[in-house]
Amino acid sequence: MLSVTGLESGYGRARVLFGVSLEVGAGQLVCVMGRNGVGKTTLLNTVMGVLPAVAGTVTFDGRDVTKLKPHERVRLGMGYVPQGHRCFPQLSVQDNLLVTLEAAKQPKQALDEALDLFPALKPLLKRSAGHLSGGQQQQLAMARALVTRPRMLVLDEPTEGIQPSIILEIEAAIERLHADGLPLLLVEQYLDIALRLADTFAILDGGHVVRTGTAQDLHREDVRRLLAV
Amino acid sequence: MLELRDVQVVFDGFRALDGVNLTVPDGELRFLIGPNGAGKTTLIDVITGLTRPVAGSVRFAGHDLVGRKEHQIVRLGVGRTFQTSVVFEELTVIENLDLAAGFRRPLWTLARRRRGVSEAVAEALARTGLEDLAERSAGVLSHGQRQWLEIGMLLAQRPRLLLLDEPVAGMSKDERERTGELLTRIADDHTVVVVEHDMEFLRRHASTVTVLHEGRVLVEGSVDQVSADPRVQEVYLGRKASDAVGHRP
Amino acid sequence: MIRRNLPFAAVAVIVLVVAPLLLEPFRLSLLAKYLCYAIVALGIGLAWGQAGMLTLGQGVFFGLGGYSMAMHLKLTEGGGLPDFMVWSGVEELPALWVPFGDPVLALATAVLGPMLIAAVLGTLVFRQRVRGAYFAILTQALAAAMVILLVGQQGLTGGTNGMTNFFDVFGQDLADDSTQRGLYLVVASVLGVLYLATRQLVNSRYGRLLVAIRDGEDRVRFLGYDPALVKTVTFALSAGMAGLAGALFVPVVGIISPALLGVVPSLELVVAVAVGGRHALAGAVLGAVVMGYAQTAFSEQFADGWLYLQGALFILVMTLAPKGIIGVAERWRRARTT
Amino acid sequence: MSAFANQLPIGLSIGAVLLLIALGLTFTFGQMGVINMAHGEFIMAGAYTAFLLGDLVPALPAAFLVAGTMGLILERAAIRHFYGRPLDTLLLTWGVSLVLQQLARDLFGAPNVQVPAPAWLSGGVGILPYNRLFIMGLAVAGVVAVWAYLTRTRLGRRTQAVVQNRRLAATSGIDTGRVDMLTFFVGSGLAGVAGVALTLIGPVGPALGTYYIVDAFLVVVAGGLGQLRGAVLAAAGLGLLNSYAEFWSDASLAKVIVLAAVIAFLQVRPQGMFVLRSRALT
Amino acid sequence: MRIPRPIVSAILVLSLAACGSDARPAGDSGDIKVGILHSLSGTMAISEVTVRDAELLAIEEINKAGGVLGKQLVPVVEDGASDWPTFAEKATKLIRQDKVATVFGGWTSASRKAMLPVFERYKALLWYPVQYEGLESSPYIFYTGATTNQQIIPGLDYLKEQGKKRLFLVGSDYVFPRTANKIIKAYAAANGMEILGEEYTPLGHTEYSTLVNKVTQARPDAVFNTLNGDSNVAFFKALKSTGATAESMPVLSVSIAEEEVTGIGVDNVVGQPVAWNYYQTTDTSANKAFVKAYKARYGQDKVTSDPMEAGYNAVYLWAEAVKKAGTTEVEAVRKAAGGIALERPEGLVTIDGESQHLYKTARIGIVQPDGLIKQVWDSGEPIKPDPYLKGYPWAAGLAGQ
Repeated sequence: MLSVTGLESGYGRARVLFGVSLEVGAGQLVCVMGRNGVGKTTLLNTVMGVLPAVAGTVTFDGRDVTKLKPHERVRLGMGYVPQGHRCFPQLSVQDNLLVTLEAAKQPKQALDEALDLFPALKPLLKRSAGHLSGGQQQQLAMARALVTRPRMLVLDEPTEGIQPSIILEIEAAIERLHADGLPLLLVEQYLDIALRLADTFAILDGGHVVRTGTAQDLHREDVRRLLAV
Repeated sequence: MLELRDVQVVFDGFRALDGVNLTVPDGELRFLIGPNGAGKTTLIDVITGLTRPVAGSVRFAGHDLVGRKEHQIVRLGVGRTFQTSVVFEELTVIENLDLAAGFRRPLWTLARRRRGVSEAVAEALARTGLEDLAERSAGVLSHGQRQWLEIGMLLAQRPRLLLLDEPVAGMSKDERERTGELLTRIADDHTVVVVEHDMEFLRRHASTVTVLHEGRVLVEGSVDQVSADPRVQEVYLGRKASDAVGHRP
Repeated sequence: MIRRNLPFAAVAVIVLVVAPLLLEPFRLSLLAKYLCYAIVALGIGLAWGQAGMLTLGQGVFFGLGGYSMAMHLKLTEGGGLPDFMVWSGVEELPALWVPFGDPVLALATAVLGPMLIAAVLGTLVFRQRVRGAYFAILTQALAAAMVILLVGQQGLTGGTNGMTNFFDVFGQDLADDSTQRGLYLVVASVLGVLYLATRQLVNSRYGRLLVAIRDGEDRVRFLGYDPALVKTVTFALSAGMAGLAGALFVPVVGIISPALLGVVPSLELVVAVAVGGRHALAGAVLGAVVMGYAQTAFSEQFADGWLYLQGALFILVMTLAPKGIIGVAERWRRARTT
Repeated sequence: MSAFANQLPIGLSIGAVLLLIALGLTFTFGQMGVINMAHGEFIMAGAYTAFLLGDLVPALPAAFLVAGTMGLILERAAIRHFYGRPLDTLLLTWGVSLVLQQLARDLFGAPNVQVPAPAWLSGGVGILPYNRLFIMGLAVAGVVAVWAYLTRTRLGRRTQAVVQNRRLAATSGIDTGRVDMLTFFVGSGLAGVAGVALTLIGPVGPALGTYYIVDAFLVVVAGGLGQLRGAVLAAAGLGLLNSYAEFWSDASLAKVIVLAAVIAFLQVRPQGMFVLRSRALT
Repeated sequence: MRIPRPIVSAILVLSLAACGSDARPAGDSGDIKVGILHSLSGTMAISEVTVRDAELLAIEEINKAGGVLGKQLVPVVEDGASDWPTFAEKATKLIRQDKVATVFGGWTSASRKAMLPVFERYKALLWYPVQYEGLESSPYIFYTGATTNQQIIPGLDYLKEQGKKRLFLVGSDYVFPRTANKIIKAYAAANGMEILGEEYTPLGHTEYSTLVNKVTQARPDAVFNTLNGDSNVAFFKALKSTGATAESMPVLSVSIAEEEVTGIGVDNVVGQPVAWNYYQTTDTSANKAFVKAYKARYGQDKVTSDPMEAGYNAVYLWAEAVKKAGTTEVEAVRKAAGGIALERPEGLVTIDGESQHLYKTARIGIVQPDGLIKQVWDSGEPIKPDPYLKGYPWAAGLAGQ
């Protein structure tokens, strides 16, 4: 579904990614892992076109999207949940969903579908998104990605800074999406979650993919050393 | 020397720092780590006057820092770098350093042209190894060289306390190594606080590590102590890491 | 050193020796007028080009200098009330005017007055970190307010008419061509001296600090400097230059009026600096002279086209050659030498 | 009513004029950070549209389209290359404003023209003539329309999304370039509407915009960037201040007082009345 | 910082170009060059272009009739750009570079004040065609418009005759309204009239609600209006919308002529009185010919107004003086000019050699629905110009006496 080859990018003169290659097959959940600052978010931002790729290609569903703008990628079916439970703080929850849905030219039912996955949002529709708790904002962020009816979802640390009870809900949602066959590219710092969710993983270090493997491999000591202190 | 007591910072209802206590004694090289959003950069912002805490005190060498302007805090001997390096591209390396060394000069003496290289600048050049690039404009430097220049500018200020925010981010392996050596040497005669994620770097260079999590100090200790602490494992690997894995490195 | 000063010396010879010999008095005094504008432009070049403060209110300072000088000239023309006070019904000299009878005080006010006002304004706004566009808008509003204030106080300032009809300056008959030539030489020398002094300043540590503040004010704070103070001082210097230019302008042109210091003239000078090249002091000076000359030439040939030309020139410079004439010339020179 | 009390509605009506001319700026300056000095000339374009049509009511939408289209062209042709360089846009658009003024002079002649007010606007209530009430009504309608546009329409939501988080908007599938274009269209169009309203109180001439541009920016600066309620309050405040200052002194001094008040106010609140607070500090 | 070589050469070229433009060939010896200096751009262009047209028309007519002293007149037109220093600069250019025999020009007092020292310095001649505030008499300026005792005082006489005793003064903030109002106040004091208020607004001001509030609250019998240009539109619109009419509260204006009426909108000023020396409808044979010639030359929809006629007259009066002097030499022309009397569109005008102003007939007119102005009152005979109001005891101490 998504194929990344030899991707290089960075900020200004600072190069962060040095030739990253990665595959997300149909219905697969790939978890990108690594410590802070190894380039996980940069990778996702480059995949989504927020950062320009200095070298390498991003292919989605057989189409080279490397030169496309972010909104064009979204319209092709790449849903994105960026890091840090981002939302439009002064829009209501409903407007947050609507504005995304409309931009992606999806029918209103998409909204209901997304809310089915996150029923906790239903009573909050009129609230200003900025006034939600971090966990609620994260659910909103995922719901916003879903109303575009993506054919693949890219998630950046969806559980970061979220209270445990909601982490479970988010995990459950991801599992359900995965079970429904949606391909997912997930950046996750927490090993336990990755262990439970991922089909395969890739570990980044210093802007390179240093390990790949199945979820089972994550139990290995050398893999864990790359993630913890 | 640097002492933070019960520092709280709130942004729009979000508690970025929630009662941080931190003491950094003279001459220490302290590493500050923690997952994203733990409040590391906010902590540095509070010390340097960029962010005002809603409660708590920040004292440095007998001075209360809260409420002072940024440049006044610098004049007390506190220097910092930023995550993204901001050197002045139109100035040469030496001019950047000279500027940093110059804040103690009275304003009117600045009207003179710079002649020669002052001791502080020469020292900063030598320490950062940028001598060969001294006359080049900072705009042409590589990312790593810019970071060194930034550290050099800090040295030229002759501060007593250096606060470095992710100094090796975006650097190559060789550059990291050089930066590490540089830091160790600087730490010989300065107090240094470094925010850094790079664990390899941390293991090699850190003596004391403070782990921040969700706006609080979680643990403080040596690298080994900290890596062995289950709470640290938990915040890095996930809350139920110990249950799920049942094994600690 | 000699090599570096050669171009300056060449220009100085042309301006100080060749021009007075070749130009007839009328044209020479026009050139003197452009050089007055060039002094203001030099200040704008310092404040905007070097330190990044876009000041759209230099006319205010120019006007303060001009009015100070005009008041002095009005008081020295053989006793009696200035003519406009007579027809405004003012019966005795307002107290505000009295000090301007003294030439030293008048000149000092012309330069120090603007510096003081700039210092106060600068302290107020820069401390609050009002900058960039906000600063530009505020200074522009200041220019607008200044004009209204001057116009409204007819008995004190001559109102819309401003002040004109001066007879002599420091004992020299203004109608005399030799006085005009002398004034020209004074203006040109002042410009030369100020140019050298400003260049020295720009090349000094202070100049480096200005560039640093322009490109990263917040970073400069963490180098231990107070940008507000540095900016205030710089703004005051540029205001002082504008004030001095205004004081020189009055005897050269023979009139000062609110129309010379409002929003539009202030902006026009900024345009001139941009056209010449804002990053180089020489660009600022060159721009003022070129635009001044172009305005005269155009208004003699096709008056209506002037606004088109000015506007179009500006759009083109901003989009195609943001570094102005100097930038283009440098690129051209570099292309030839490499 | 006493003359003093009369100044209250007068102040509000001055505020309404200020608000109308500043409303468009809350889009272009407030939402997009573009200092468009040609905004005044878009006002002028709106006024000339009313002159050409000779009738107020059809002129309102027409002026919106004319001025909006001019803004659109300006944004596409020039301004979009200047995002993030507010000072350069200021100077660039000033060049544009000079050209537009001269163009108006060549097209319509240097003499002022005037648009006859419709008969149903003659007369008034108390001190406030109908044309003033109409302008106040228009300002209220303008605020409501802008508010409704921003919060109730798809395009408005998109505009808000882009302003609040440009990058997030892009990764939500919003074409931010098109939103910029549209925002500029609406902001400039509102200038056109203000221009039509101004024909009710004064003449139409090539320099029309220059009389209002400084005031308009002051309203936005005092109100806080991109803040609709800030603009409303600032306009009303400045209008009242102007009206009472002029009542007690004269028109010239009133203008100076208003300016001094704005500078003083910015000492207290450098970012205007309302500020978007955010975590992004550096 | 090095100045690049191209810059140096650019400056060189510029300086040379600046002197080059001086080398314009002087006119043929068979021609007489005359300067015309009005604002052709900027805010004043609206008014001044029509005066230029009238002056050019006069030159054409004189040339057609054989010229002056057998020579054709060649106009050199310059643009004052509504900017006073530019007027001074262009006047200098006309005198020193083009060496014109005389200059016709100016409109605002400010432009005249700016030009005055130039003409006095070079002993050249300016013909100034617009009514003004008086208190001036330069040996090198001829004033062909009205001074205060030929416009403002007759206007006050008219109001007094109409029984309007309580006045409100409204003006733009510049020298003419301020001086005029001083005279009005002195006149009022001497004639038992009451001044209820005096208000000034900046030039170009368009926000008149507060001022109109002050006016209506004061309930004057009449308003004396010295507002300039654009402001009149806003003022009359604001005034009209309060329900004030020309009957209940007339507004006597001294700066609104036929040309301005269309700009203000006839419906806003219809029925209001104005004070001038000439209207398009003024019933003289010379005027019929002037209006016909003007319309034929510039278009049937054009109107003629007082300043245009004064500019048109200025050319004829100068030509007459040159004929009388037999030379265009300035001092001779000045000497010859005194006492010249011509039948002009406004009737008989005579140059007062002492003050260099004209004897003119004052006329009050009412704005008609067709935009023209109908005379309702005149002073009967030409009034002797008295720029310092020496002949009016109540004006003693007003200034300059």
